Amino acid sequence: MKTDISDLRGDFPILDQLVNDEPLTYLDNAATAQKPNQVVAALTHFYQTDNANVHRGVHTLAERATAAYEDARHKVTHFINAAEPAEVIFTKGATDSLNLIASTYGEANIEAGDEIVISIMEHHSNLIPWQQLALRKHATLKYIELTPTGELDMADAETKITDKTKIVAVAHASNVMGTVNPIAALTKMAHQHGAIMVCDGAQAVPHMPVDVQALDVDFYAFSGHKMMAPTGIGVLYGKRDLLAAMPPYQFGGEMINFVHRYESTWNELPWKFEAGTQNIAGAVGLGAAIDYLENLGMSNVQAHEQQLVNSLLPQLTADRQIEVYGPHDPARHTGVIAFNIKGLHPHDVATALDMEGVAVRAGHHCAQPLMETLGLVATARASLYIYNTQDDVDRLIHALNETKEFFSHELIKAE
Amino acid sequence: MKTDISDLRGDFPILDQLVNDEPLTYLDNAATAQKPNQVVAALTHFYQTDNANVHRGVHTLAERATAAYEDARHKVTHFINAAEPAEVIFTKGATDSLNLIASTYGEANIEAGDEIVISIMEHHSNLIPWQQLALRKHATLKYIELTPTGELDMADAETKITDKTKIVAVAHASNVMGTVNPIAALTKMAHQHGAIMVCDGAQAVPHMPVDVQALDVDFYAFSGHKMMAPTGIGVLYGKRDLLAAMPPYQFGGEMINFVHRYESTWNELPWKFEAGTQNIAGAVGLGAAIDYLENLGMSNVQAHEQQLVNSLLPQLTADRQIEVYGPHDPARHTGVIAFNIKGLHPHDVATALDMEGVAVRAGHHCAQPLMETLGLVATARASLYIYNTQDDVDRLIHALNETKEFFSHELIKAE
Amino acid sequence: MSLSKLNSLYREVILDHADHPHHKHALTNATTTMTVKNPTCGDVINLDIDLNEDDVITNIGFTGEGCTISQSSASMMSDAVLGKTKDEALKMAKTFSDMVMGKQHDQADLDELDDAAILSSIVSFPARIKCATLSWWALQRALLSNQQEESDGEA
Amino acid sequence: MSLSKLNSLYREVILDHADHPHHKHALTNATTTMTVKNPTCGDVINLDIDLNEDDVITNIGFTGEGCTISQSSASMMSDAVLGKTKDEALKMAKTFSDMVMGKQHDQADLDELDDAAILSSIVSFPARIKCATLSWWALQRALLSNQQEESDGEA
Ligand SMILES: Cc1ncc(COP(=O)(O)O)c(C=O)c1O
Ligand SMILES: Cc1ncc(COP(=O)(O)O)c(C=O)c1O
Repeated sequence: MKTDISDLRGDFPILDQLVNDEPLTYLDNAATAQKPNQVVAALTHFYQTDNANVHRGVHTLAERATAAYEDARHKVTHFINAAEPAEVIFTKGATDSLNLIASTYGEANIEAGDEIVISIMEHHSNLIPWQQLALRKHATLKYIELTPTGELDMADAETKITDKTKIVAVAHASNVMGTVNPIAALTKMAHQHGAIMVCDGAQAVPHMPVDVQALDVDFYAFSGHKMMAPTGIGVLYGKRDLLAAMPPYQFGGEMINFVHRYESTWNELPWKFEAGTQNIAGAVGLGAAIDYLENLGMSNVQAHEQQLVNSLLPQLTADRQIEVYGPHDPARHTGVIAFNIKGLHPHDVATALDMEGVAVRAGHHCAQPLMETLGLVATARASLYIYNTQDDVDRLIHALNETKEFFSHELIKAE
Repeated sequence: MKTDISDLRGDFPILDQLVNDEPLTYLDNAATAQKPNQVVAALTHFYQTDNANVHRGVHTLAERATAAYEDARHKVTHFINAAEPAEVIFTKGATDSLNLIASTYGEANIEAGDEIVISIMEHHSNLIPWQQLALRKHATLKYIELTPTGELDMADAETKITDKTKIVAVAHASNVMGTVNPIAALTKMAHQHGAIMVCDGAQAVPHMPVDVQALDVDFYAFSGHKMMAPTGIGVLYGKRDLLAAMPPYQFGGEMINFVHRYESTWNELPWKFEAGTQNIAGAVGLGAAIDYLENLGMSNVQAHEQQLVNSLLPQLTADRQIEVYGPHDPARHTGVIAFNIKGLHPHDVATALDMEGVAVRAGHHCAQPLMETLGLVATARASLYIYNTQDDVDRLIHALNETKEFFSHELIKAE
Repeated sequence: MSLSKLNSLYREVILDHADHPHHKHALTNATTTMTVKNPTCGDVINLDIDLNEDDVITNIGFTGEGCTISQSSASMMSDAVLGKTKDEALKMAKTFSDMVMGKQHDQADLDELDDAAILSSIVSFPARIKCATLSWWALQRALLSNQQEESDGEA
Repeated sequence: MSLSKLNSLYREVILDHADHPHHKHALTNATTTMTVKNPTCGDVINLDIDLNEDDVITNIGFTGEGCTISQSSASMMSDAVLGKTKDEALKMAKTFSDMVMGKQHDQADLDELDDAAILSSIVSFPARIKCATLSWWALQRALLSNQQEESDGEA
């Protein structure tokens, strides 16, 4: 029996507060998600009953902490349908995961003249690691461009991915335009050319069912904090054979077998990639967040957000004073919507919305090359999650109207 | 007004439990420390009132989260007496901090033929990064050896540190033998030869006053979880000039100024080294742990542990069936004590103590080269913290006696 | 309704400056030119200054793009420093910076800032402080740039 | 007093095997030799096995260092597999592994293990499971090593 998704607000006390004397309308979920009581309770329980360092201990608390930590790994394994827990590595977050791949697999396998293909809609975290790897190795970085509706241009992908390509790295879902990319098709293309496929799932895993084996990706990265887990925990999924062949990323406690004065040998997977004390409580919290999401059901999560998008997006696209970036078709859109009020700087818009209790982001959303390509310097961005309601959508629309009115003098000028 | 250190147990509900029907005696603090209610409350408060992503947000929650995160950095700055917050970088932990230095400063500055000097008592986290750097660069790794009493041999240090030395990296306090190393003197030596000084403070910062400017170290690394902060947060202190000259470690959100398709520029310190979403709540929790420690006063913390060592260590060294590694003089000893019951494997000892509710660690303590040098495969280790009491010391001694009795048959055999 | 609170930040005078910015044009043959950007929001200020032999700012102009706050701040800054000496202008930049960071400042110094003093309200909007300081930062860097180059040369 | 609980792990027979381990000696000219280590605690087992042409274990001996559990487990394992065929011994290793992991296992299979079955109590001491399995792991690797090398050769 799944929990009713329409009534979760009680699990999120943070939402029950006034901001600038208005009820908080939190629409900055693409930046980070709020945490249900269940996740905070899991942290508290861990710290107040089981806290110890893992693996290395013989005593009872250490055994309980180890079991809790590895249990979280099993939950992740099941949640993304990895073949085995050895393929699930805990990291600090998506950025850490992606840097890990670039610094180990990338460093070991990319040579001068090789090509790395990414898309122009990548978040900096799935862009700069490859850009800098290409610079270090004198490899070529290529960008897959967009269609006019802000989707990935698959025809362009066909021309960019060649036999010289060694790595293709693309986001599962855009953190700006709300597009979902055809990862399975890209993976096939990459594999046909002998390249590996890296997928940045930071904006996908929290919002839709993800099956890494069905996608057939070689690596998949995501962050806990965007899916209601604590900050400082993330995941790198990788296929066993690739992970096994890779050199370690960081060196230290727990990732070793034998350490001698002048040489060392490495632990088996996944621990080879987990040097030093990990974010143990963070992993436990991620496990609790997964429990919470699975209890709702990921298709229900997706359907709930879709319903809100179906209401919000047409209202924005219909407004002549508002410009929406990315697809205008709600059916092809996640709960991440980038827009501007024409003639107004998004920072002014975000400040004005904040006065109405509405939290949105304004800026380049860590996607400067995308902004440059769209001819923008910055946008506002509203992004939804499971605890958002039709009420939140209405409040955003209302606050946007108020904002337009307040700044009407400048808006008139801009027309 | 400082809080009375003799009565803190109420702040640590985890300690108030039965393990194998006996009251828990937690003596595994060198592995990780327990968290006072104040730290858990800070986490809960953050997640239930202020949670948002930092820096990039215009809205109220983002401003509060940013203020909380940067406030934590100010607390760290003050706690270790860094010259400015720009010199305090948040990491995942000491291991992450040390790898950061080896991968950026080390990678950029070590050349074939250069020498890196560490000590034989280093934790793997301050050993393997240098060992592997030396292997990559065809540099020479040298070890400072021990005196017969298990202290750093400063005469040996004089011969090992030469004009060829580029990096000296030594622990402030040993995680096995309870020794405190003369870091200021080593730093002077390193600087006289033009080398930089890296100090691993994982076992020092939680237990004694630390002033990085007085030590004059170039880099100083430590973990939050060993000082009652959450897991997954740590610190790298570095002198501004060195940090400013170093390339970034990881690439992604927040550590950039401008990102173009084929090149990028980096943010100013300390953010240049903080790619992607950091462990924001972890930093806030570290701030709360520092508040807790400062309220007690670090000299009081040190004095409290010293008092327990003064009771425990002589009882262990006086026992003919027990062998203690490291100095036998309590005045030269932190609250970390490694020992064995002669003829018994430390894993059997740890299991037996656990039956009495006493949590100690058994193994190589991530210091295999030290073990090899001492001619050991493993030891038991008891380690103290502020919430330990004379009662805990008494329980350990009692449990050790019970253990000797239980295994007396094997012990007789061993004599 | 709560947008009225916006008036505490976006005062009439600020909106006026944003609507009709003063000195928003490039100078030809300016003695000093400086471009600064705010990476977070992409705002850009190009500042042109004419300094005479007595180090007096005899002409000033700016171009660039940005939010209401950064545009009006550039306009008010230009008004405030025109006709001032380099040292006076630098002191005003310091006063402005102290003001928006919420530090103690002298009322007399504040009066010097003219309209620009109205941005003291930004203290309550920490995420927007950089918007207000961008043009003042450009001014500082422009005025110190020769000196800077000299001291760089020495190093 | 609570150390009595230790008896549930350290049964008399286990302590006896640890005190007086059987087969604790090296074989000269063993047909197969295998050394395995547990990195966590430094325990080492060197296992020597004589297999005849019918794949029967005709002689077995071990040396090495370790805790009470790993030493007694090696002793009991040696007792149990001596005289068994390679396949029987491998099956026993599987049974042992299932048993200590708390998985379902057949009582008849368990009986095959002899004294070694007593280590089922290790289930309640997860941190010590590796101590119990070390010698069985050595056995498996020793018996599979030829095969392994063949399949490595094929790859
Ligand atoms: C001396 C020393 N250095 C480094 C570390 C590594 O710390 P962490 O595991 O928190 O990264 C430890 C902790 O085990 C330690 O004791
Ligand atoms: C698409 C995408 N990739 C990567 C990241 C980086 O995630 P994190 O900052 O948690 O490392 C983000 C989040 O900002 C994102 O939206």
